[in-house]
Amino acid sequence: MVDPKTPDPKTAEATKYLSHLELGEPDKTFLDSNELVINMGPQHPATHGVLRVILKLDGEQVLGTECVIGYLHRGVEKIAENRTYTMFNPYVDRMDYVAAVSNGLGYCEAVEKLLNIEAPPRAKYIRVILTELNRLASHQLWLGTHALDIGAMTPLFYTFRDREEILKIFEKYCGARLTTHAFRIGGCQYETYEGFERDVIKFLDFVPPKIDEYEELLTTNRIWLERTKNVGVISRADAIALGVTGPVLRASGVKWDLRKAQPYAAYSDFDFEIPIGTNGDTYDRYTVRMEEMRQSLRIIRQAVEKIPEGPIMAKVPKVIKPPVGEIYHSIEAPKGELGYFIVSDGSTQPYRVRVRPPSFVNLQALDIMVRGALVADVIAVIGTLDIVLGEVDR
Amino acid sequence: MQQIVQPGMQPVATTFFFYLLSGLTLVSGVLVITRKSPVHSALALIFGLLAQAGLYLMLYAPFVAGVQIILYAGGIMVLFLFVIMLVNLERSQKEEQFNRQWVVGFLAAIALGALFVVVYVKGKKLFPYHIAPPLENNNTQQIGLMLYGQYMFAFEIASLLLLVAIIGAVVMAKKRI
Amino acid sequence: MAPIGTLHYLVVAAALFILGVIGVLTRRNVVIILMSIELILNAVNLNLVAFSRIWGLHGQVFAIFVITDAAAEAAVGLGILIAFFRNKETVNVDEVDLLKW
Amino acid sequence: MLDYITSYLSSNTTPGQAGNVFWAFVYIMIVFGGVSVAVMAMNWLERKALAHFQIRLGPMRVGPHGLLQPIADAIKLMTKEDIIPSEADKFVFWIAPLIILCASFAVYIVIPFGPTHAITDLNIGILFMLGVSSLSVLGVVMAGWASNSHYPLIGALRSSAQMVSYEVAMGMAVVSAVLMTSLHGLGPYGVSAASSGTGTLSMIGIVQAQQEQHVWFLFKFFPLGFIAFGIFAIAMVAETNRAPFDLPEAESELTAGFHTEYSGLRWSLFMLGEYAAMIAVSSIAVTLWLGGWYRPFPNALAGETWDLVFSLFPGLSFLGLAAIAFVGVRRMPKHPYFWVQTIGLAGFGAVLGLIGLILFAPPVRDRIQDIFWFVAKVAGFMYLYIWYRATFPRYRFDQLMKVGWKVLLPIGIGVLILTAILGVVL
Repeated sequence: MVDPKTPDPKTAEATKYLSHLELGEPDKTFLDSNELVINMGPQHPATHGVLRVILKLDGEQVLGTECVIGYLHRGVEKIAENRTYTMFNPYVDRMDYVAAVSNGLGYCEAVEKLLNIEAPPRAKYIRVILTELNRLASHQLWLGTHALDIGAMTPLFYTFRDREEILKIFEKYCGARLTTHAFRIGGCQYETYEGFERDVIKFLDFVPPKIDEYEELLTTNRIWLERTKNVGVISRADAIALGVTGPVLRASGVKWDLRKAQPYAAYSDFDFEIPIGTNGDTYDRYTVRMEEMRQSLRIIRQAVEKIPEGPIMAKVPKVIKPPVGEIYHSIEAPKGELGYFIVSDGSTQPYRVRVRPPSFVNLQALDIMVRGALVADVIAVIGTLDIVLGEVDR
Repeated sequence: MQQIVQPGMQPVATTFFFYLLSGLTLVSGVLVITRKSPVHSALALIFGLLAQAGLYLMLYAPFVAGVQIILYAGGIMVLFLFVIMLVNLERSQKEEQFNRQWVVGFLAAIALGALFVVVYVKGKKLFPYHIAPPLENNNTQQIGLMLYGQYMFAFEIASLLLLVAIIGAVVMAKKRI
Repeated sequence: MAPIGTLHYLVVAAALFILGVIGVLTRRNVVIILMSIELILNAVNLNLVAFSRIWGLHGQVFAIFVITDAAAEAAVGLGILIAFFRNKETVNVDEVDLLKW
Repeated sequence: MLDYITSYLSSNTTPGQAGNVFWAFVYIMIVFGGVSVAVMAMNWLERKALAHFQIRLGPMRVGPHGLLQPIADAIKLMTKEDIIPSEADKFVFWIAPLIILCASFAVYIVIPFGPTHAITDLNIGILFMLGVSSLSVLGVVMAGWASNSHYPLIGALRSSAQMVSYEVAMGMAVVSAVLMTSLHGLGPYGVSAASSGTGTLSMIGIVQAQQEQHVWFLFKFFPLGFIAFGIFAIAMVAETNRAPFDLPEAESELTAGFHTEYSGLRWSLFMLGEYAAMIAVSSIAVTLWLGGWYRPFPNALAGETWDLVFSLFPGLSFLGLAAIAFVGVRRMPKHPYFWVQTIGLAGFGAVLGLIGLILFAPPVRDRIQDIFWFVAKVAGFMYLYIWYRATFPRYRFDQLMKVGWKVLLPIGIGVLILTAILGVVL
């Protein structure tokens, strides 16, 4: 939305919606800089991939933004129509590649729902452990890059050091580190390896002091506070209206977490808190995510302690042919609500798969969050939205 | 700790440096008024100002030279460059650079120059060659004493002038106050 | 070569002054006219400092006042220039014919 | 001719004051060569120290522990293609890095590494330093403008505003230190030792005033000197565009700010200028507040014995470095692949040790210790620069301006006024 004056009805409506942001009259000359339109990206160190943001600037002030996406479009949803349900499973890992486990979980559970089967409890527990570990890894990567965007270099290396431990566990479990393809429709393919629990417990003891270390560097740092407090504020109403989910929504004070709201996998068995913020600014999103890391640790500890014995795979037909019908299933991915809408025509291949990626929806909030802010805030807000372009573009 | 005696700085190769610096000053002056691009003009002016600071040093006026560098080259010229960057001057560079009356203006200036020449030729003996240079070591102190003593009132007026200039510049340049 | 005396400096200053005057009288670009005014002020400064070799430090003190003045002049002049440019989108001095901003 | 050369050796002034062009030239060469080496060392040290802050190793491949990395970098940058954007203003583009380089190197003319170890001692020393270092703004602005591109332009606008604003606060802090040269109040560590009523702007004069007053200006009129020093220490980071004030080249926002379009040798000139400026402003801070070339406690711990003890420090520190190098040699992997590196490191350690031993020789010892203490103090600041970079996030532009104008400047003016009042009253 570069020029809010275009009489396009859609834009007009959006402008009406955003009218409380008091967009100034575009000025006439270069001096008043309405001509300063900057392409931030697609090659830019701080757009987390190949996002292109067209910024309209008045000096340093942002008058408007437009996100140009699609540079990483691989047609994941279309590919699904030409693959069997099983064959499509690895593809979902490539969407949000920093939280591949969550993607797989969402897809597998959606197909399971379509098939009307349920994974055995042990599989569900393994799923919870791995997903929460992955949430931790995703948040750590977010923290490192976010801090780097704001100019603090060091947390990046700390978080990568600790994320490495998680990736090691993944590697030992399923052989892959990033795009894990950990789950199968109907459960898990692999039994936990010898010493899995020991490794996880060791990690659980290892990581809390490290989280304190990140917080020590940032939480009370004056510059960090100034850079994040009251930056990229999104109100509760706006957040709900834009369909924002995940930590971004919770930082605005909405206690909405699918793990509690519509428990999936084995989440109903665990006791954990949903951290929420109050102001909906970048700092709140930061604190919410930091707290979420700790809550994840809590969940993992409970899961490891309570993990039941038993099979890890439900009885799944050799050829997966779901009945005709459609299903929407969503999970709480690290970035927000990750939903799969699958239409089955009764054949071995889905008729249509539509993914509701949290990053894509959250990215919408960028414009409303940065209007009237400064260029540096755009960077901070892109960082705080925690987008992964693989997921935005699919 | 032995006390270090500070003799006045000895000038070195005065004649050479005088011609070098004054040549630089004049060449950059010519460049200032002939360049098309204001940035080039500003660059030339900066070099001229620095060369002139050198001339001040040769005239045993180190404080004025320092003020020249810090205020003129470091302050005023940055202001100029700042404005040149803000104001889009591409159009004006394509236009005619000299106004219609440039011949008249040039002649008038030359006439003024001729007047100077006459004055200098006639009054040559007013300016003796060898003057005992003022002691360089306490130049700054002396200027300071004069500024805060004899010229106290003028100094205050100057500060008032600067205040007025600040307000004036803000009023002029601000879009909406 | 003759030793460098006050007169040498005065000649340089005079030449600089003339250059400044030519710039003010012939150029159309306001920015360059302002720079030419700086040249003139500098010529004056050079004169003052050269004279201060003969008649004491008063010339140098005066030169400092002139520099102050130049700063004030540049600030206000450039302020006017910006205001003018905002209205007319030109820095051409020939087009400054509205007695308002 | 020989007389001309040797005549200076017996004098106790700087070559500039003695009017000795030959020695001035020699000093200029030494200082500029030394600064260039220091910049390279700083480059290596920054990468290593930053790496260890961030649990990495830093350069390890080029030479033992990456010791030859700066040289490899220099060769790489010099042989790299030099790109000038087609729409750029070529002349201004060409001259901008030179302006920055000249501005940051010209400052070294007046930096006193010792009572006679300066190229010259100007009457207006500190004014000259501030003025010349402020010229680098011009280079930044021109680089940004000449690139004819958006990011450099914004970077240039940012940095010109930033550098000009912080110069004001910096000036206030400097003036309060200069004021102290003439005010001989009884600081908590000082005794009144008035010799002259007026102060001085000369760098050597300022250091000597600290010695005469038996107090570093850091501790004079406690806490006023301390606050003024703090203001300067913050402003100098902003002035040199380093983290957390590195907005003009904020990588995550403006890719590289004003030097986005530069590459190869020209870009390396910017870096050289930046590091030289860092060393220069640190030298100002050391000169004004930390007693310049004087060793710690020149008055409290005076006497032959103490002089001897303190004069051993340069040699000892080099021997310490050599010892570290030899520990490194011992810890090198004992694999044949590493023997070149091991021998290289041992050689480096041997050179350091040799320098250390030379520094123990009495004639060298006496001459070198001024420079050693000065450099040691400056090195402390260099370490601070690295530390800041590893620790702090970056300020936003408006916050930066707010800090400069609404925090540092009022405090600076307040400190200045209080210093003047205290100086007169005490």
